[in-house]
Amino acid sequence: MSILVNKNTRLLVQGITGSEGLFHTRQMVAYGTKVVAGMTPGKGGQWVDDKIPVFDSVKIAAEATGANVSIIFVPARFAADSIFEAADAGIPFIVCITEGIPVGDMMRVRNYIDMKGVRLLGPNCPGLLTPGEAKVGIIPGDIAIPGNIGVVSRSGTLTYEVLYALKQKGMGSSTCVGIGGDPVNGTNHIDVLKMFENDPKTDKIVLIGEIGGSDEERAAEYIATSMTKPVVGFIAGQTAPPGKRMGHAGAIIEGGSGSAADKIKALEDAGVKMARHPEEIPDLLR
Amino acid sequence: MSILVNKNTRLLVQGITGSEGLFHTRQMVAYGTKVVAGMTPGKGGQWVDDKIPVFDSVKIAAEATGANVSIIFVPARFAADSIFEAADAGIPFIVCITEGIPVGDMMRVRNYIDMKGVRLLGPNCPGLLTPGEAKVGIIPGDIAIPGNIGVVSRSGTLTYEVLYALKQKGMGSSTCVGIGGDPVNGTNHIDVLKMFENDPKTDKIVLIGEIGGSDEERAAEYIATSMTKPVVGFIAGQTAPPGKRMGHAGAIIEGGSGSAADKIKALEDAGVKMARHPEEIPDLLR
Amino acid sequence: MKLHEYQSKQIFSRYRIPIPRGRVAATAIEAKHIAEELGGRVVVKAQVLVGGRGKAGGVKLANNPEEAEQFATQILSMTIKGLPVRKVLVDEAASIEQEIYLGITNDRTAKKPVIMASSAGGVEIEEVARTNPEKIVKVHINPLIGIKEYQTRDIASAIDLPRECWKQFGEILIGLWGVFNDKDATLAEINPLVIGKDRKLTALDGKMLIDDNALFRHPDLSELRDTDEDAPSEIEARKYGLTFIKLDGNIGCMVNGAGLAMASMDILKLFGGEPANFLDIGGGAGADKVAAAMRIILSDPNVKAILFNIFGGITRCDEVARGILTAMAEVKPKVPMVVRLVGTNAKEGRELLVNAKMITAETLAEAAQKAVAAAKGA
Amino acid sequence: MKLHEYQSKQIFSRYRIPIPRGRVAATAIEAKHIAEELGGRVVVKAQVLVGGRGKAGGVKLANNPEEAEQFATQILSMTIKGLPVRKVLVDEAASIEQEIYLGITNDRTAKKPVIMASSAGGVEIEEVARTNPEKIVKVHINPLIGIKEYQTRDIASAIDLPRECWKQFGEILIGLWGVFNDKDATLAEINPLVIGKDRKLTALDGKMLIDDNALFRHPDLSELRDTDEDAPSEIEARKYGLTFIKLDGNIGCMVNGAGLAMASMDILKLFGGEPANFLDIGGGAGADKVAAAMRIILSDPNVKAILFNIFGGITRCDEVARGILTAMAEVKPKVPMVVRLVGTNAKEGRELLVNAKMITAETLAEAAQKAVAAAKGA
Repeated sequence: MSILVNKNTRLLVQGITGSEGLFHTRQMVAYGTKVVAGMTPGKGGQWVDDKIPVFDSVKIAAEATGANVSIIFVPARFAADSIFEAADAGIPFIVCITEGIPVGDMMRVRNYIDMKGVRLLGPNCPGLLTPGEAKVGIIPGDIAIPGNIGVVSRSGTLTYEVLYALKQKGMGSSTCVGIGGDPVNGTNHIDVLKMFENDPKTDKIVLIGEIGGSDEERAAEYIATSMTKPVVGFIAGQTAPPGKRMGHAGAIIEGGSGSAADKIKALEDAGVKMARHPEEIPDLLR
Repeated sequence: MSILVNKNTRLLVQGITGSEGLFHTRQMVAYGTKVVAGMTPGKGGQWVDDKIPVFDSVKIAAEATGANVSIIFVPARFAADSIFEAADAGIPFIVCITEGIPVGDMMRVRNYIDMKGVRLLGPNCPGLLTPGEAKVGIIPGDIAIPGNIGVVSRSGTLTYEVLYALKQKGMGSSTCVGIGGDPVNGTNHIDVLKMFENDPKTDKIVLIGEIGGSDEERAAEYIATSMTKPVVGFIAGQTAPPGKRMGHAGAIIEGGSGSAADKIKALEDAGVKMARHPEEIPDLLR
Repeated sequence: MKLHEYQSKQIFSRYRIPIPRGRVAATAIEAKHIAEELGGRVVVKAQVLVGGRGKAGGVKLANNPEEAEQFATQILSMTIKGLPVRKVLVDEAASIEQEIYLGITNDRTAKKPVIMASSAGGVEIEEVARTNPEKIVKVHINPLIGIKEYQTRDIASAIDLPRECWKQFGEILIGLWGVFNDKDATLAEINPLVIGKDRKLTALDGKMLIDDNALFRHPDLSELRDTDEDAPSEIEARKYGLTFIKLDGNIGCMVNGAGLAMASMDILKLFGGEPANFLDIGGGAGADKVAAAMRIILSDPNVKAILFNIFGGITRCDEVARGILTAMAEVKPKVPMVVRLVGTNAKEGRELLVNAKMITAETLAEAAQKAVAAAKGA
Repeated sequence: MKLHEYQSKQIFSRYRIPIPRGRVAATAIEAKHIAEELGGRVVVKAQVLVGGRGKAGGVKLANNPEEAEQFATQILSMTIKGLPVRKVLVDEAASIEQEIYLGITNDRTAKKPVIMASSAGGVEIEEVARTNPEKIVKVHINPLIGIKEYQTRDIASAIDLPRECWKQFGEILIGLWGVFNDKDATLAEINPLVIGKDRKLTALDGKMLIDDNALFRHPDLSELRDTDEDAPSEIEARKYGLTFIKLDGNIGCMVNGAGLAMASMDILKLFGGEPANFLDIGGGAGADKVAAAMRIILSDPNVKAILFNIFGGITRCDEVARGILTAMAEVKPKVPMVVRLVGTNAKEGRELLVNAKMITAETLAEAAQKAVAAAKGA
């Protein structure tokens, strides 16, 4: 087992013929992910690497190939439309890598997909990786090995750093989920923690947060009240000055709350062992 | 028993201080309906006839009085907002009498309340009447007596004509529901037929339709496949010229379908006894 | 409310839908000037609010300004299906490679606006629906989120639009949705949407129906109402808030409620009569309104008898009776009148009419039979 | 992106939100002319993109045009929180009976825009939140259906607004929602919204933040960007698509990814160092971008050492190494540099840098410790 993606994942790539989409499609295929279809408007009928059929529409692609997960690599101004398209086509799980989607678009998207019961991961996220089974996103496949540690993170390369540190100590992960740093996204820490709590292959969990918002504080509450598995945490942004953006739109300290200190305290109070820097995480998991 | 409204109905009147709202509130109270609250923005704190408290907001009114049904008498340009307000306040059943609401407003309303699981009757309808228990709307109370006949109709005064004809022959009704003549409304014939089919107090049903749309055709299909109780029907508009509006926006013959002849045929094929004019209905029910 | 082609296209162009260069003219000489300005060949099109103007000769291709003037003279003197042509649109002639149908209307069953598109453009969509229903692509729009770009591509693909035109088509369709939604239209239609030899898309013809109930939000559109399309009696009725439709029979009808009004017409027919009109006085009509209604009915010389069927509810029968008396005093009708009053204050109403020499009836059937007999006897 | 008060209020007024009569001036003499035009007393307000201008003396009430000129002269020579005042807004003075706070922003937790209103207007909402949180009314807007009129009344009622003002308040709030939604704002705020002695509501001050990610939809707003608010190095960074924020420490940082960049700063601090900046080169940065980033870091004279922490993924370590070499050849840096390359093409990257006399590290902790030591030793 594992969560969200595995060997049975049949992946559709929206924006497959763009340079990013194509590069990562090849990486995912090389990893062993079943990429069954691609979609680029106006390019229907083409093939990618003579193996993956390209369609003009998600609906037609899903009907033709049985795709059950979609990943989105289209530019920000078209990304919300791509999520709507996938949701309307009946894709139950959508991963959006795209960075820089207007927050107003995401509000509409989120309220709509909630109504439809569709799960979205991201946007502005590295996707997810179930080592040895499926890589859906841009997390480098070779930095993680299969294991019993569930990883959930708001960050991209910081997550790689953690996976790499785990691998250096011979520790592997069940699934690694990058939820993305945008203020309005599809899946948050709590959603993933719940799935890990219920996943028999996951024994321990690493939670990586950032300043801004209150997702980690709410996760802390959930951990305190509803989780049995041990959690190790790290929060980035302790040295970030208040009121300045640190790249992610979500990482703004909002009126005193959302600070690294508050988040660390909330998680510690919930029994989470907090690392001072990413490379401390493996030791805390022992 | 009966459907939708009964002795336990606790009614809130939106637009209670307007002339129409006030007139019909008094009629409903005189009939015995439990009118527990009124709502007119800016008039909160007043009382109607020293008995019914008036509030500024549906939410506050519902919380204070336990209202479980709302009836709307506000002018057309404010009516959609009133439905949204009632739905957002958690009122599960809303009756909208108002005529002339833009169809675009109703599309948004309908798609929204469906998402929320709220039932709407109307707009542009006379409301409903469970004789002897509750009158929620403008159907004159004295033209119907309690009985075992469920009546569902798209029309207003035509319904009164039918109820009156039934009463003249000593026949009474369980509940009489006016679904209204607008092209986009909340409750249609099928919805009400289902409720009558499941209502132990209803033994026979009268269905009154009009030209336009395909609500009656769909009702016929439902009757043929899913109903055990006998249905008598009448369709108004056999002499209406194609393409002309007959007052109700819904009563337009749309490209050959929606004609009286088509509807009558569909209902007859479904085993419905069709009256040639309203006063024939009582005899067909024997 | 219907808009003229030129009005619809002006609105379209504000939503960045490409339309041909052109302007509207009320005289032939204006039409000539416009043709001169445009240069080259132009199309002169009658602006009337009925279909079938092409077959009636209301659309002509002119090779030069003189021809344009000549055709405009002809067309401006025409009457198409009873409507006088008061204006012509002079548009530059288009090069046409393919004609597409594109429209948005409301689907009452789905409770959503629906886009209809077809590669068989240039003919009426009802015609396509009859002959080639499989050629019509329908896609619903969720009114809570509006049209999505992907839907425009799905439609472009489904009607086999050349790929190089998808982007333009998408922009046009999103524009058309903007028109439909912002203007409270019940129909916004481009027919034909043409692909030119240069592969550019242009809305050659445009049609819009506006929801009358939403006109309070659109004072600018209300001003565009062309009353030509309605019979004078219908315009007069609208003034009083009455819904009146003139028909070809000889029994005038005054009823409260649309459904009951239709049922009353139907029963007249059932007993061998022919209604002269549909007339709904609405709920709660007072004496003034009733009197106006009666004057409108009596202005039709075909009317040989009148049936009043009033089921009192909000409407009070005594008020209706007072309106009848007022109107009778004024217009002194010579036709027999059958009156049936039931419901709120029916007794008082009947008492008021006791000296008015009207035929009374208890049931609807009786009233209808008496009216039919009266009309035949007259 | 922040808008100036006068820009925000101009947008508000297009949405029929009443604002005081007034205009913006770049010189004191212009300010005098505006005051003459307006007649009576005026308020001269510094237009700078920071809070607290009132306390800083950037807002003055002038009794006549001469005073307006005099205050404008003063204010236009001020620098508030490091920002020079380049323009003043000259508004007619208002009669104030009550001050209200009204704003719309995004609630990331609820995933919905939220209206905030308070009868305690005129002070910063953060201040109200700290001292009188119960005075702030919050109502969410469902972005699929937009604001509803009833919500404006619920809010008016909750902040105890006089009933005679509800209608005006509703129109203003619906206008503010229009502004917020149409302009992709992340904040649209009126503070104070004043009730005058005549019971009329006026937006006395206005503030808007626009979502940078949505500026592609708003070319008109993009043009309004005032770059004064940003340090020159941040403007330079934006040109190259880099996210750069200047800080007060002495160790320059170049990292790929915002989270990793923050973690790298944190670990420097943990080992006793102070970061000189936040710098995210983003994903897939090429040599050019890396070179630009390095130039920007080195333009800060405080920088005593640089830490490069690159975790290759989409970003290729050899590309980053090439960028470093390019920049070194150009600017010939004299500070020690610690480089850590992991992931995609790390080996190739390290090989490229072998002759560059850089300090290398395997782990992040090692890299941070070396950088701290280097900065202290320098």
